Formats: sequence, structure tokens, C-alpha cells
Amino acid sequence: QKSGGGAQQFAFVTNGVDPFWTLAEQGAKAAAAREGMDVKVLMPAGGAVEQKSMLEDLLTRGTAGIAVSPIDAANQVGLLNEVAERAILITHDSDAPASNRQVFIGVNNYDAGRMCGQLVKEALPQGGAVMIFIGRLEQDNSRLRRQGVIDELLDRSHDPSRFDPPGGEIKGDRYTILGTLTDNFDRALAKANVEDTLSRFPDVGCLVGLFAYNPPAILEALEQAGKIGKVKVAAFDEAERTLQGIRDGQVQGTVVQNPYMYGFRSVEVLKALAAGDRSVIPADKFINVPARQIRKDTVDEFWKDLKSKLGK
Amino acid sequence: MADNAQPRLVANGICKSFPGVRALHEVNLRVFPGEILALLGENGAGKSTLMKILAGVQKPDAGTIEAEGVVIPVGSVQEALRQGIALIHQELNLATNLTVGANIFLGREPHRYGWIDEKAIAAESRRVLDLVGLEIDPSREVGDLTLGQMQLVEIAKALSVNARVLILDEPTSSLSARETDRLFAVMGDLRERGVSLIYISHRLAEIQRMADRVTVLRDGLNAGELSRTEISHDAMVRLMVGRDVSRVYQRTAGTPGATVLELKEVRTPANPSQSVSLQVRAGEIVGLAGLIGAGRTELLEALFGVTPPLAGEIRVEGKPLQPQHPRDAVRGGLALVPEDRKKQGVVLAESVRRNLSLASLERDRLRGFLLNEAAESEITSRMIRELRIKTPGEEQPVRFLSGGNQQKVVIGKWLAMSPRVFLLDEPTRGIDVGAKQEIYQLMETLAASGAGILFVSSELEEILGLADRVLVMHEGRLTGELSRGELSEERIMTLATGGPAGASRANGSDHQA
Amino acid sequence: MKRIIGIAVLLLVVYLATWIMADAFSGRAVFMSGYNQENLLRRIALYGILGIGVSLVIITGGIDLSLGSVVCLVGVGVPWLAVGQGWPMPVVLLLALVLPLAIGLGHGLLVTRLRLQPFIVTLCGLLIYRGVTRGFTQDQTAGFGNGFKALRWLANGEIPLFSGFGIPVPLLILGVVAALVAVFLNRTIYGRYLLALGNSEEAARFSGIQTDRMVIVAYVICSFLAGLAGLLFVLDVNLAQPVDFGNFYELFAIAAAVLGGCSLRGGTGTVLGVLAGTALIQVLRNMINLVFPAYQNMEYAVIGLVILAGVVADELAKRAVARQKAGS
Amino acid sequence: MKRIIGIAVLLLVVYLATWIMADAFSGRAVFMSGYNQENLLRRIALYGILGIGVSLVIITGGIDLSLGSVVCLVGVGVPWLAVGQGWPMPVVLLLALVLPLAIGLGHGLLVTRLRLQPFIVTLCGLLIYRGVTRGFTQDQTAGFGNGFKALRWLANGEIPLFSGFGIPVPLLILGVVAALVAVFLNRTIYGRYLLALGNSEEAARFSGIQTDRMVIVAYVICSFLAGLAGLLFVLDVNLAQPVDFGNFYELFAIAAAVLGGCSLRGGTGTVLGVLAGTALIQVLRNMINLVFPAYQNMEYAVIGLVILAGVVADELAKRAVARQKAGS
Ligand SMILES: Nc1ncnc2c1ncn2[C@@H]1O[C@H](COP(=O)(O)OP(=O)(O)OP(=O)(O)O)[C@@H](O)[C@H]1O
Ligand SMILES: Nc1ncnc2c1ncn2[C@@H]1O[C@H](COP(=O)(O)OP(=O)(O)OP(=O)(O)O)[C@@H](O)[C@H]1O
Ligand SMILES: [Mg+2]
Ligand SMILES: [Mg+2]
Repeated sequence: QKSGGGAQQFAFVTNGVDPFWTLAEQGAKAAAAREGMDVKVLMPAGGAVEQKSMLEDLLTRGTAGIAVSPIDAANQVGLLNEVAERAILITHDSDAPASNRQVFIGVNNYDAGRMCGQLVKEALPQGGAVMIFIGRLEQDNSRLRRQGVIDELLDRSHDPSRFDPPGGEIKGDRYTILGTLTDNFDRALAKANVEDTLSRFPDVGCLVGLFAYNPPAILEALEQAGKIGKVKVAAFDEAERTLQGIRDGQVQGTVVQNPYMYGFRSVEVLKALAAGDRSVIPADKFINVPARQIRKDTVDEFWKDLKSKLGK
Repeated sequence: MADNAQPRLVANGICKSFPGVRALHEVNLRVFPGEILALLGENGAGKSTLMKILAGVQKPDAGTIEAEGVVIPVGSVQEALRQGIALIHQELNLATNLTVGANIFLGREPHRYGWIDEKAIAAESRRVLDLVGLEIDPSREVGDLTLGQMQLVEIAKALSVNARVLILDEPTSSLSARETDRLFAVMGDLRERGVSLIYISHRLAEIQRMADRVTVLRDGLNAGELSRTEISHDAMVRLMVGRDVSRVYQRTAGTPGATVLELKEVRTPANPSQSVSLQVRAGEIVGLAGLIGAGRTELLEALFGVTPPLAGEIRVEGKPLQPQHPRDAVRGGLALVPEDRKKQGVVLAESVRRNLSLASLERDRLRGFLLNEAAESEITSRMIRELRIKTPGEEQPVRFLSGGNQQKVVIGKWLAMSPRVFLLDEPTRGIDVGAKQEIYQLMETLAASGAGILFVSSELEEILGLADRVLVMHEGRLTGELSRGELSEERIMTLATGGPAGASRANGSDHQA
Repeated sequence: MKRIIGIAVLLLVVYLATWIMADAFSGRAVFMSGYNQENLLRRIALYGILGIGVSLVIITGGIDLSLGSVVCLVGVGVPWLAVGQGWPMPVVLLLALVLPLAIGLGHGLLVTRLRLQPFIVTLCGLLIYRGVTRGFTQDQTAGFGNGFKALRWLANGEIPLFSGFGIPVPLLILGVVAALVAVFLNRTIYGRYLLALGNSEEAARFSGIQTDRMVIVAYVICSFLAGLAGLLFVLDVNLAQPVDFGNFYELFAIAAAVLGGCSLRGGTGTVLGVLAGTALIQVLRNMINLVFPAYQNMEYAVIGLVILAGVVADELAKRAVARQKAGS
Repeated sequence: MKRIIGIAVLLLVVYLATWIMADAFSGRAVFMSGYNQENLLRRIALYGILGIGVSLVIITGGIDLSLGSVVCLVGVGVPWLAVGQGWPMPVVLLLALVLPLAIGLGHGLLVTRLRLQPFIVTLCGLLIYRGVTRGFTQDQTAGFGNGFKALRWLANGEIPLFSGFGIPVPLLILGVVAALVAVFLNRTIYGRYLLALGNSEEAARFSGIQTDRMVIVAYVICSFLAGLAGLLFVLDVNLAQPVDFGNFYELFAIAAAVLGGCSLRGGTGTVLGVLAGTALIQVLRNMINLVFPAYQNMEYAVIGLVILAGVVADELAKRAVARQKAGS
């Protein structure tokens, strides 16, 4: 692959390495192919330190436009502005409102979280005990997503700024959030967390998996425990095992963002901005790629579409 | 030495125990200005431990030390140095990554606010190096020196302290005759200048030559004292061992049989330009004499496949042998009792049992690779019995055996393999008279049982006493061969130092390969 | 043997403590439920295989930091090839068992022939195998979906014993591995050689033992077992991500071995000890999840403290014994 | 000195290769741009401080696996206290410098007084400090937002030299640290003690050197520098995540030290070598990002291979020299 030679370079930078981002990569690549652009997709494995040096080196290479998912918006304003000075900067997936990014492309995680909460309610109309599984709580998006679930289950008002610390139980009048277990992307640990929950709370009503790999881990554990179907599952994202679970009625449903669209739209917008066309930027500087709830009835069609996007 | 004089250093009722061992019990020791006190005792008698305590390296469990009549704090090297007590350890203790000068002044560097004064070090090192007659550049790394040179650096280091009490723990065990003479000259000189010396050695001849007084330890207890006039071989031995041991060992020569070991133009990696040819016959004890660094160890190690020979032909009982690894040599019927007993001879941490069976496990194995514990036990008990190895039990870690008994374990390990040829490198280095005699007898029994024996020794005494035939090495080649009849110290020394020009031609060196 | 008693007692204490706390807190059989015990045993089995492997290398006086990355290579590689690339599973499995052998051989040769330091060789291994895995998978997660149920039985199957409890299959695999290694160490001449050279390579070599070969064997077995563990891990979890699958597992394996009485100076180590060490760490993790889920993010700290406490106690005990002997 | 030449040459080659490839591919000053050189130097400075620290411990024959976690503890702790808890910055900074001293002292005491193995002690450190950090921050990211600009100048400021290029402030800090340590090692008695005991602890002790104290000093300096680096890292990046901040940094630091000629057997090591080793690793990463961004996920593999190549070449060179000597 020859980079440069005059042709403008663009980059799509993620906040880590995850199948979720593989979908976004497909979207970005598809758009790049259609527009005939040179787009590099970079996934930092070493956290904020590596994301910083990646962005620096992209600027060094004279990249014209960068779409980035900040690991921690509040503290990366300086870095993002440095990027904005030297290149077109837009954010995706997780926004940095305080920075000079031109536009944000993504989902409203708090709302998405509330959608997931609704799935739980459908699964447990009578109410019950709920355990939440998630990779990390650092990122705004994961924090908001979890908060959305909790607030929905407790029928609280719409307030993204709320935060319940992860320890300890949260009791509502119908639903009880037993706790939130993190696994820092360690799949074995993610499964162990579920197993231990089943040991500790045999009467847990619904397990909520908020990162792409959590629902599969939940299903694995349930299957081995012979509790598949008995304990309800509310999912997030579109892991194959999750979709299969919905199809087999083991999962109530899942809330899918549209990472493919993050990638696709990001590249489109970058192209437009590079061409000096600012009409693509809405007034609120927020291009919403809404999340959707996928249930048994819609899963097949969604899955087919997904496969075609992944070229499978 | 007038006993009414004020002793320079006095140790009272020193006690020291190690896990499972009582090294010293209520030991007393006095040394006066301007005398050489010889400290005698069998392996494990406690000599080194006592000296380490005097030098502050180890802390006694009980007892006091007085310098010039004043009690000094124990267990501190600095304090000992302040009192002018310097110790040359039994084992080499040098930082091989530092220069000669840096080692000589280690811990006593001349400095200003921690800033080292290299000039002073260079100058002063030169002085002490000259004292011991070592013409090397003080800025050379110690790692590049030979063992003999390292030993001399140790001595120079101790001299640089300008000690009032200088302790030498078996300093000559790795020195050649010439270097030893040099050392004795220095010692005599220091004595003249009123320095007190404590001298430890298992070579009684040296002690007779140098000592003004002898103190003997046995099993960690004072066993007695001899004044200058009372010092005699037999007297010393009686105090050490508690029985008589004949003065010099005299071999009762047997009649050698067929050739068991034959070397033709063997070249070792250490001396690639030289080649060695020799034969050893069954029942024969052949001595290999030479100065330190003559390349004797390298020759044995080459034969044994430790550092495989570069060229040449080796035959054991006529069968050709190409040792690429000790395993080949062992299978070929060779056994090596190495120079460095503690590192190469025994697995210190493991039991007498495991050490004795180590070499024969493979031969006695069951169904391919299973341990044959019956055979192991049989060998262990037999060797302990036949070699009279002194140990509390089969499971005792070899670390806690005395030097002599460790050496017996090494020999026992090979005896179990009943090899055709024994190669022994300094088999009695650092071993006490009693044990020495037993080792000698062992070597004779081995020979009598039809094995061929080739042994390296830097102790002329034992070469003269034990060898049927002596080969002399110099700078990697054989400079001559002496039959029992022709044996004499002078002849050996001339050959060892290069020898008459003719001698070197004799043994096919200088073949340009 | 002595060396094991300490860790065994510690394990027992932690085990009972967890039992009491977990089941008392909830008034039900939580920790002692057949289900939880199965999970616990399965985890012990998977990590135990790693611990036993590395203990052999540690006995030679070496170390293997590449375990975690070998777990990653195999754990990701198998589903990636079998599902992603559609290779026939038998071929893939063969590769999964052979490749680690080659890796171990490489480590062994570099350590013995080139006399490189094990720490460095295997540190490079740690970097290389993970990097390569991330490279050929393009960082994509690999998993079995709902396929290969039969094969996955090896990792998540169980032999029903009585109602509600069965012996996890991996535990049987661990049993076989442990038995073989224990026999190897204590009943074969090669085990003797390994221990001897661990104490003094030179002395062993001077006794005619081919120490280099033995060391190579140790590295080969170690990497092989890492590969086996990696296979079982992915069969159990069903999906693996190149960037973090097996991260830090080498540290837990080494910690378990040391807790179990292996000295990093070489020459000592027992299979039973390693198993006890592994069990201790897994029971601790279980305890945190069952009893103190709120402190789950301090898991590492707790494990670290317990390991430290273990080695300190062990050291103090040894000294007490020594002082006793000296006294007598 | 000899030992450095090899790595220096390797560094030069990689540096030039990157220059040519990067700037040729793009036809512009990419690698050689002032901006990139500044970034490169800043990264070398930050990682270099870690490398120098650990090299002191390695010289004693020990190892410090806890560096990364100390970086995490300080890097997360400072913003968490100063911003999250609103402590006065001077107090926080004092703590940030004192706490690592205490940690190093702890390591040193455990290694010398209790004779525990450095690998284990610092492995426990690795687990404990990260676990504790995650615990007290509840895994929340900590950062300075847009405050403390003046302080952050220490990490991202620069002394303008000529248009478009300035010397990064951290490089000056590294310079001071390197100079101090170099003098300490080569010109003072304490440096000599360190080298001596690293080669033969007994020889040093028998010469009246208080080896335990020197070892403790080494661990204290090492942890202190790790803390300093952690502070600079977070001042540079402006945020730190408890879970992964500083992960694996200890491995890169150790690798740099070994590349730079430190032997893990102790007794050898030079500051210049460590700097060269650090630079090599950072230039490599820079090369991958600039020239082969598509292979960015194989970064680890590349670094691992280069390190391995480095030590192998070094070993073979040594042998060649030895053979020469023997020949003559
Ligand atoms: N560090 C130690 N740990 C345990 N035992 C020891 C230690 N040092 C010495 N011993 C034991 O103490 C006793 C006395 O040892 P020491 O070295 O003083 O004897 P020695 O007279 O010097 O013997 P040699 O003539 O062989 O040098 C021996 O039994 C020895 O095994
Ligand atoms: N382990 C070692 N480390 C460093 N130098 C050594 C070692 N072994 C031998 N040498 C050196 O190699 C050269 C050959 O030594 P070697 O031991 O073969 O001589 P030798 O005639 O056997 O003397 P010795 O009487 O000590 O056995 C000598 O200069 C010796 O000091
Ligand atoms: Mg002694
Ligand atoms: Mg020799």
C-alpha cells in the first residue's frame, strides 16, 4: 500500500481493540473505497498513552483529517485541540464537547442504556434482581450506558449526569441492582464473574451484559449451569453468540449501536470537510447514529444485513 | 617469642554453630607481634570459621576478641580493619568485573566526599603488586587473570591494608612452588617488621618451614599447641588426627599391565598450537606435574569431553574415543575427579545418596528411564562403607561434609561405574593429612584393581611419593617424562619451567596442524 | 515435603474462611454449592496446567515469561483457523500441539546453545507471539459460536458424580498431567537430572549428564503445557481476543509455582506444591467475587498481599527451624 | 564501553532506515520534522528515566517488575488527589516523591533482610500497587482537565532552539538524572560498591562494604525514578486509567537495560547503554507508526524480534572475540 504521493491521508482512531471496532473499520473501509480515499484505521492497545503517540505520529505523517474516539474526553481536550490545529478533527462513539472538534458522530449512550433497561423490564415484568456486567467503567460511554440501565429500572428522571458508584446494592421498588462486575476485557474473568454471581445469587432474575463480549460470556456460564432460558439476559451490541441467543429465545433482546455507520459516516464527513463543505455539520454538532433494540422478531433481518456488511 | 610479651590479638571462648553443626566451642587463640602462628586442623575443624570471626566477617555466638589488650566489637569488618586485621580467604573473593586496583582497594578507596582518587589507587596498587611479584597492569580486569594471578591479587589486597595482623587461609593451595617461595619471603619480611601472621595450610612441610608456633583445632575445640622447638611432622599430625600418619607416603609399586589410555597428538582448545601424546597402563599411577597454568586441567578436561579436543587420537583399551561431552568419556570408561570439587565434583545441595548414584543412574535404570532405587541404595551403602565416608547419614547434604569426605563422594560416584581410567585433578587440594592418606590408599587400590590412573598435582611431595611415572607439562606441552628411578624435585622443576631444549622435542609438539 | 505443609495450611485456612464467610453472609450453600465447586475446580485445572509447566523450567533455574502469549497464540489461533479459515479441526489441533513444542525447542536452544538469559529469551517470546497473533488475526476476536460442542466438552464437560456435582473434565486432564510430571520428577532418572542440574549445572555435566538436553526438554514441556492450557481456556470461554487473551497468566503461573515451594534459584519444586499454590490463588479470586464483590477491582492487591505473606511466612519458618537446629 | 558500540550501531541503522523510509515514502520531512523529533525525544526521556532506574537494580543482580505499577500509582494518584480530592498540589507532589521512596525501601528491606527473591517481591509489588490504585479510584480515570498548565510544562514544555524545534523539558530532566547516575556509578565509591556486590556479594561484604545498604539504595532510587516517570507520563498525557496506565512498562525498561548491556546476572551496566536501548525501542515504535501504520498491531512482535536479534548478535560477537583471543 502506498501512502501519500500527494493523495490526502485520513485516519479513523478507536479507543481500544474490540470486535465492535472491527465493524466500524468495515464501515470506514467501505466509505473509503467508495470515495477513493486513503484511510488508516488505528486501534491503540496501550490505553491513553498509546492513543496520544498515535495521534502525534498521524500529525507527523501529515494526515489531513482524523476521526477519533477519545478515551477520556474531559482530559484529552488539550491533545484534541493540538490535533484540531493541524488537521480536521471529528469525534465518534464518545464525544469531547469541550474540544475544537468539528462534529461528533455517535449514539447517545445514556439513552441506549435506558433502551437496554426497557429490555430488562420486558424480561422481568414482575420486577426482580439484576446484575450488570461490563468491561470497564472508565469511559464516559460505559458509565453512561450503565447509568441509563439503572435509571430506567428505577424509573428515575432523565439525567445523564447522575452516577451511582459500582459497589453495593441499589434497591428500587420493583427492581434491585445487585451490583456491577468489571472484567477489564479479560474474557475468562468475564465468564468467572457470571459463574460466581450465579453461585452467590441463585435467584438472580436477569443478567445484563453491556460490552459486546459480556452477553456471550453470560450465555456460556448459563449453559454450563443449566440455567439457560431460566435466567433472563439483556444484551448490548451484536456478537454472533448474542444474536444466536435472541434467535433461540435465550436472550430477551439486545441494544445495537451502529459502529459500521460510525466508520462510514466519519469518513464521509471527513471527506466533505476536507473539500471545504461544512454543510454536513448540524447546528448541535451531533450526528446521531441512533441505537436500536433487536428482538426475536427483527434479529434475522438484522443479522443478514450485518453479515453482508462484514462481507461474510 | 617471649610469652610475657603483650599478645597483639586474643580470642577468648569463641563459640559458633551453624544449622546442624557446632563449628567452634570455647576456642581460645593468642598471637604475638612479629610471629607466624600456624593454625592446624583437619577439614571442618573450624579454622576458617575462627578466622572469619577474627576478621569480623562472621559474628560468634559467644566469646570475646581483644586487640592490644582491649576488647573490640565483633562481627564488623570495618572494626577489624581499623584494628589492622586483614584476612586472605580460603576461596577467591574478587569482583571479576573490576580492575586489579579497584579490587585491591575495595571498601577502602581513597576518596574525597565519596569521589574516588584513582591516581592514589594506581600508585599504591603498583607497590603491593611488586611486593608479591605480579607484573601486571593494575588497570586490567581481574576476570582476565589466571587463577594463580587472582590468588596473588588477593594477597596483594591484604598487604595493602598494612595490617598488624595478617591472616592467610590456605593461600598456597593454588600457587606453584615458585610463587609460594615468593609469598614466604614476603611473610618473613613482614614478621621482621613486627606484623603478626596467622597461617593456615594442610601442607605440613610449609608449616615446619615457616611457623614460630602451632595451634591445633580438632572438631571445633582447642587440641593443643606446639612451640617452635616442638614443631615436627609427627607431633602436628598427632594433635590433628590423634594418631600417627607416616611422614611421606610411599607407594608400593605394582607391575603395570597393558595400555589402557593412549593419546596421540591431542590438541586442546586452551593450547591449540601444542599437541600431547602419552600412555597410561593398567595398574599404573602416572603423575602430571607442572606450574599453575601449565594447561594440565585443560588437558584432563579435553580428555573428558568438557572442552572437546581439537585434534588427535584417544584410545581407551585400544578402543578409539572421541569425547564431545563428558557422557562420551564416561561411556568410554573414563572418570574425572575435577579440580574444583565444590563446583564441579559434587552437587552441594543434594544428599550423599543422590551424589553417589548420579553417574550410575542411567546404567542401572529400569524399563527405559525409571529409577532403580534398589541399585541406588546398594551403591550408596557400599560406597559409604568401602570408602569410609564420614557422614551422619545417606540423606545428609554433601555441603555439610568435610573437604576430604566430599572428595571421597566424588570418587565413590565414579567407582560405581568401575571405569578403566581415573583422571584426578589436584585430588588432595585443601584436604587434611588424615584424609590425604586415605585418598592415596584409595588411588593405590584402584590401580591394584587394574585401572589406570593419571593425576595432576602441584604438590611435589605427593607426586614423588605416589607416581610410578611422572609427566611434566609446560605451557600446554609435555616437556619430559621421568620414571620412578629418575624422580627428583630438581628434575621436575627444570622441566616444569621449560626444561632442557631437547626434552620438548621428544613429545611431538610443534607439529603445524 | 516440609515446604508444602506451609502452603497447604494457608490454602486450607483461606478455603474454610471463604466457605464460612460466603455461606454465612448469605445463609445458603454458596461457596459449597456443587456448582461453585465445579467452577473452582475447572479454573484450578486450567491455571494448574500452566503452573506445572513453568515449575519445570523454574527447577532448571530458568524462567518462562512467554506462557501468556503462547496461551494467546493457541487460544486465538485454533478458532481462527478452524472457524475463520475453515481448516479441518484435526489439522488445527495437531498444529496447536506441535507449534508450542517448536516454541519450547526454540527457547531451549537459545538458552543452552547461545547461553542467552531465559528472562530475555522468553520476554522476547512474550512480545513476539502476541504480536504475531494480533498480526495474523488483524486483532479480530475468534470463537467457536455454537460449533464444536463435542470438543468443547474437554473444557466445560463434567463426569456426574452425585446430583448437582460432577468432576470437571479439565480436572481429569490436570490429574493426568500432574501424575505424569510427578512421576517424571521423582521416579525417573531424568527428573533426578533436572533437579541435579538445577542445583549445579556444572557438577551434573561433569557427571556425564547431558544438561543442555534436559534444559531443552523442560522448556519444551513448559510451552507444550501452555499450549494445552490455551486450548482448554478457549474451549471453555468459547472466544478469545488477541490483544489480551492470556495477559499476565505467566505471572500467576510463576507466583503459584513459587508459592508452591519452587525456588527461582533452581533445584527445588514439587507438583503438589504448585497445585496448592494455584488453588490458593483461585480460591482467593472466588472469595473476592463471592464475599467482597464491591472490592473486586482490588483483586490483584489481595492476591499480591497473600503471595507476599506466604513467602515471608515460609522464610521466617525456615529461620526458626534453623535456629532450633543451631541451638541443639 | 565495548558493550555499547553494538547497540549504538543498531540504533543508528534503525534511525537512518526510519528517516529514509518515512521521508522517502512521503517526499516530505516527516521523520526529520522538528515536531516528530520533539515527540521522539520526549518519549525517550520518559521511558529512559525508567530504564536508568531499573538498570541500577539489575546491576545488583536483582530485578524490579513493579515499575509499571508504581508509574500507575503515581500517575493516577496525583491527578486523583489534586483534582478529584482537591488536595493542595504541593502536598500531592511531596507525597508522589516520598511514597515511591517508601516503596523502594520496602523492596530493599524484603530483599536484603528477609533474603526474599527480588522477582517475587517486585511481582507482588506489581500486583499490589495496581490493585490498590484501582481500589481507591474505583477504576475511575483521573486527569488534570485543563488545569495545572504550569506544572504540565515539565512534561510537555520545550526550550525553543530554532524555528520548529525545541528541546523537550523532560529531556533535560533525563539529562540531569542520567548525569547524576553516571557519576554515581563511575566516579563515587558507592557506585563501585554497587558494581562489586553485583558481581560478587561475598567479595564486597568481606571487604567491609555494607552490601545490604547499597542494595536498598538501588531499589529506592529505582522506585523513586519510576515515580518521577509516572508523574511526567501523566503530566504529558493529562489522564491516567488505573487499569492499564503503565502496563508492561517494566518489561520495556528491562529490555532497554539489557539491550544497553546490563547483564541480569548483575555487575555490569552503563547509563549510555540504557539510553541507547531505550532510544532504539522508541525509534522502532515511531517507525511502525510512520512507515507501516497498517502493521501497527504487530509492534510488539517487531520490538521482540529486534531485542532478540540484538542479544543474539551481541553474544555471537563476544564469541568471535573470544575465539580471536584463543587463536592468537
Ligand atoms: N556457612 C556455613 N553454614 C553451615 N555450616 C558451615 C558454614 N561454614 C562452615 N560450616 C561448617 O562448620 C565446620 C567448620 O568449617 P570450617 O570451614 O571452619 O573448617 P576448616 O577447618 O576451615 O576446614 P578446611 O580445612 O576444609 O578449610 C564444618 O563442619 C563446616 O561444614
Ligand atoms: N575456572 C577458571 N577460571 C579462570 N581461569 C582458569 C580457570 N581454570 C583454569 N584457569 C586458567 O587457565 C590456565 C590453565 O589452567 P590449568 O588449571 O589448566 O593449569 P594447571 O596446570 O591445571 O594448573 P592447576 O595446577 O591449577 O591445575 C591457568 O592460567 C588457569 O589459571
Ligand atoms: Mg577452611
Ligand atoms: Mg588445573
